[in-house]
Amino acid sequence: MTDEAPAEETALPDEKREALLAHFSESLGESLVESHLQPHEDLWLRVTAESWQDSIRTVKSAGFEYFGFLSAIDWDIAPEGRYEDTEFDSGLEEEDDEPVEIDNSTGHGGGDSRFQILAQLYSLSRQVGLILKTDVGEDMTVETIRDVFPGADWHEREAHEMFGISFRGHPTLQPLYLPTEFEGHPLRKDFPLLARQVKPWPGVVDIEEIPEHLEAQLEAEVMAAFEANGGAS
Amino acid sequence: MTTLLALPYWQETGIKLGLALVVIPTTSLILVYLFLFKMMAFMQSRLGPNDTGPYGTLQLIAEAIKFLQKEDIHPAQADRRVFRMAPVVVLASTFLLYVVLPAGPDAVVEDLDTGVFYAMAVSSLSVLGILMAGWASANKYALLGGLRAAGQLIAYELPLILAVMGVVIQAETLNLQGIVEAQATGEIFGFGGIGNPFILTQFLAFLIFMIAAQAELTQTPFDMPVAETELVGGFHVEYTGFRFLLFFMAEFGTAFAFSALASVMFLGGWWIPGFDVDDNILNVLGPGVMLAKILLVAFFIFWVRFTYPRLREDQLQKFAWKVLIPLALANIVLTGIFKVVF
Amino acid sequence: MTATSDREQMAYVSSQAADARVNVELDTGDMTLNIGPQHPATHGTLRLACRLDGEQVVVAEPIMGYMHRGYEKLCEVRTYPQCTTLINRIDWLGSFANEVPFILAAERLMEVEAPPRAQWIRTILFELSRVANLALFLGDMGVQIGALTPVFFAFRDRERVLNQIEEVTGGRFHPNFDRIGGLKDDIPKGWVEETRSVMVKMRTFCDEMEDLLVGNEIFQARCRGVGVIPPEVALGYGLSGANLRASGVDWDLRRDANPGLAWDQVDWRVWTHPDGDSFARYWVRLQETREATHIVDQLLDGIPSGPIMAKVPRIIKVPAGEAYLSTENPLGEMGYYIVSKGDLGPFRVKIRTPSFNNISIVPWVMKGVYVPDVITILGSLYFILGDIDR
Amino acid sequence: MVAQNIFFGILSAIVILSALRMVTTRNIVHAALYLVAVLAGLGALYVLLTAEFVATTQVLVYIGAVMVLFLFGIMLTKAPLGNAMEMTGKQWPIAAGVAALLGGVIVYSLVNHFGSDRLVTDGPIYRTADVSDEVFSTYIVPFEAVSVLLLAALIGAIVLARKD
Repeated sequence: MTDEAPAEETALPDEKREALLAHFSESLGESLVESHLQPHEDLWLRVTAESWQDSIRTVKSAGFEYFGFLSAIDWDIAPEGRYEDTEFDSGLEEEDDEPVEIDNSTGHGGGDSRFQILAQLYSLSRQVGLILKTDVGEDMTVETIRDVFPGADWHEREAHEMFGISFRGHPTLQPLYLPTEFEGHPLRKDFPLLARQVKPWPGVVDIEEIPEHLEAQLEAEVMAAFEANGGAS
Repeated sequence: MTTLLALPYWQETGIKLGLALVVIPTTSLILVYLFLFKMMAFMQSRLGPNDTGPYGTLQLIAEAIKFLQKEDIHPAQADRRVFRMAPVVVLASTFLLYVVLPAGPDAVVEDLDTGVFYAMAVSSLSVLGILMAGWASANKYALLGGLRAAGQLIAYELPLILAVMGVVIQAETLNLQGIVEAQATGEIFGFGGIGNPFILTQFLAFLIFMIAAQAELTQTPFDMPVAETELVGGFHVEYTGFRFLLFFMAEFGTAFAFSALASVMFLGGWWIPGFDVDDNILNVLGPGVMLAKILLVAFFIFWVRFTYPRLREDQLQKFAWKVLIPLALANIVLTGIFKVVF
Repeated sequence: MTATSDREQMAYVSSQAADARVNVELDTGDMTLNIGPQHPATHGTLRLACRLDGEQVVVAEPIMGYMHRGYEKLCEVRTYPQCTTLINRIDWLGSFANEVPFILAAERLMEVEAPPRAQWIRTILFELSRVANLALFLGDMGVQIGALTPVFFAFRDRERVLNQIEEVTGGRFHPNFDRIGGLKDDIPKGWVEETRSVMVKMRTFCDEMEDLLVGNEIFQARCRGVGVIPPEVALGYGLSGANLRASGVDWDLRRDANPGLAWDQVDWRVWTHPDGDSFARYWVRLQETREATHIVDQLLDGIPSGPIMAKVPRIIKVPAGEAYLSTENPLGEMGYYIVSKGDLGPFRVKIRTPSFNNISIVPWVMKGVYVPDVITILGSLYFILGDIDR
Repeated sequence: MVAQNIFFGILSAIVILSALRMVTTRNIVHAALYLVAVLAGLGALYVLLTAEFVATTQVLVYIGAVMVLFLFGIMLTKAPLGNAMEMTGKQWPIAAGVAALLGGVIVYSLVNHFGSDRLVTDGPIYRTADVSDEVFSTYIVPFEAVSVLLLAALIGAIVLARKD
């Protein structure tokens, strides 16, 4: 039980993570491509794909011994799952011939490739977490970190079957969830969600914009309820 | 002993057989109803078995109908003949046990000279049926269960017999009626008011007998052969409907028989203090007294069953060979010494 | 999944089931035993392919995916509020606790904070689902090693906790009660007193379990020294929750990385056990259940007054960004890595479930143990299938 | 004595048929189970001869212990379901010859020795107590010798089975 008062999220500088960032920009050296610090929330470090395993080792030796998870992100333009004939989906079919367009401008730590691998580690002594990222190149291969963290074994298998990313040095990249004969990589953005194509998702209706003339009225209602609740104990 | 009625041999045998055929299912039903439905449901706060019909009496019928209407399934690769025979062999062992159980001075199917010895011998027959069931089911879990059962029953047969030896030495007879008589006419250091129930002088033997019986009956904490969470039900995993019911009846029938053996050997059987052993009244009262004693012993068997976790196979074997058998041997030696000295 | 792949999956499953039967010959050497996918001890559809030498395990390889529902993909085609419906079904025994980290992560991205009253009630419900979840474990562990009675007690007493959750949320298993910015509703009148009396009953239940199992020699003989996981191995595999703490690692996200819930407002302690065996895991969970009832008791005393919902727009659009947020769920660390592009729904959700990491240690820990110990270890690691397969 | 004769006939038929099936069946577990039937039938025959102690011992030792160990061993090592073709060896004519010879010798010696003697039905009945009295007085030396021999065998088995 810590006696710290709940930290005011934005006001105080996050000294703990800033010190970490400084430490790692030194120890990782050229491997560190980019970093992002969200005060009091998390620290992102993007390293080069070649130094992936070494970077993980370096970070581990700095006290980040607790393995959280490993996964991947596909930055391909998403069809957003609306397999319906809306204006949103009309542009989809032409995409086949064009080179894959990626947009990872919103991702923390930036990136240049469609696929990114990320791993989350904890330092128990510092009580702080850290997210490492790396770009996956055209060959769709990165080094395995199974030798550093045995727990990464299954996570890499999952990333392999779901995204088609290979992990160099991983002995058993068999599918974990999917049947052996399954073709395709379901978590890629271009993998169609067949059920959604057969039957449109009724939930789409829910998220339609509210007509403008009703918005003000609804807002007032919500506010009234909010005020009314405020008095209740 | 006086004979109550003088009947021709075949009539007497017929009556005895008919009685046995009625008594055996009834006794197992009594145990199932009383302990499995009532006591267990009460102890485990389960509502169902106390709620079906008046006082939950219809639960038994419901269960029986449920089992009888189920399809009799054979696994595709099973050895059919052996598969079908196995529950019958197990049940036959139970039936044979009942032959020597005395319920009164004359109320016994066959008063064998070597009653205890006979009981031990036929109780070991059930292993055969369990092995048959395990092998013929063509299922790895069943086979493992059968093998476990065999290993366990062989190991616990020994302490069981050795525990009985103490009683036999003290009673100077293998005859179950003789053992009852020995307890009724016996004295503890000169005091004969309550006879000499061997539970007092052979308490160690009683403990060993009860533990070994628990293992013979494959009840928790020795229920590895049928452990659901490990072997999914062990040797009877592939059995359904009536054949499963046979196993079930055999299990409870044998539990009843072992409780009866324990009450005959350690609690004085059908004898009530204050009565003469040859009293004809005991032929009428005896079965009731026996039943009360049997239910008392069975209560402990099932109480342990519902309360304890399960041992592991190697722990079970270690317990048998390193604890129970040396203790039983020590008991025999001690009994022998006392017998000679006093 | 499509109908074809469903059929394929079924064919695959049934071929594996046929495999469980004895083949033509059986050698004393090696034997393959499939524990699961339909096995009473795997409570769900986990399959352990074990190579046995006699009754000793040579290799045990968990095979799953029989229940994989693709939640990560499905979340990508739903709005944020719709996602919680799916998320409820990950660890179905502690459903409310599943919603919290997702909602908190979304709130973090939106820079919204729920009012204190909502945070307190969240914490109370979170701890109640912990009690409900762990109570079942406490009884179920008995069944795994052959004691039938504890599980019935567990079902009986868990019901009381579920009733309390139901009274607030309307759902016993899948409350779907947490909202971005607060909660759907306030607690009903009289609920605080009722919950307090339920917590007293749950402490009695914990005492019963202590008498029935922890103090039992056979239970100790079966669990002590079985499936020992040293702390460094536990950290490397990313074990979390009681499994980690039973290995002597003093780490609890409620204390060490509190995302703003009310845990730091009350007095409680983190339990650890140095042994790292099955017994230690049971013991730690027992203490945690008891501790959770104390936390609830204290929280009930000090629920602040105020609104239960922050001011959020009716149509929730989460600003672009990434956030990882995890909480200490009944099973361990449950976290959501949300990638948002400023749309109505998440762009990518990575669900870090505790059971996935906890079960990934199985091949390591099950080398050379006996078949009965496989069950003990599986039981003590405590997994929920939906939590592995997502 | 009619009932006894009828039962003797039935039991003998069961024993002989089971014995024949035991050597002709192609399934090793079935063979073992037929052997059980033979032994059980013999036990029943002992009962007919009012030798209940011998009968019980037969059941306890042969069926309860020896055959269970047999089956245990068979199932633990190699128990194919269905028939195995290599069950009958090439030497079966020789074995049959030996069996026939042995049977002939036994029958000859029995007939030669007892001829048409009949069992004395109203003579003294030897009970279990008499058997034990004999064993522990007249035959005490051979009994003890056999015990020591078995003990030696037991220790030998343990020594052989130990790996270290």
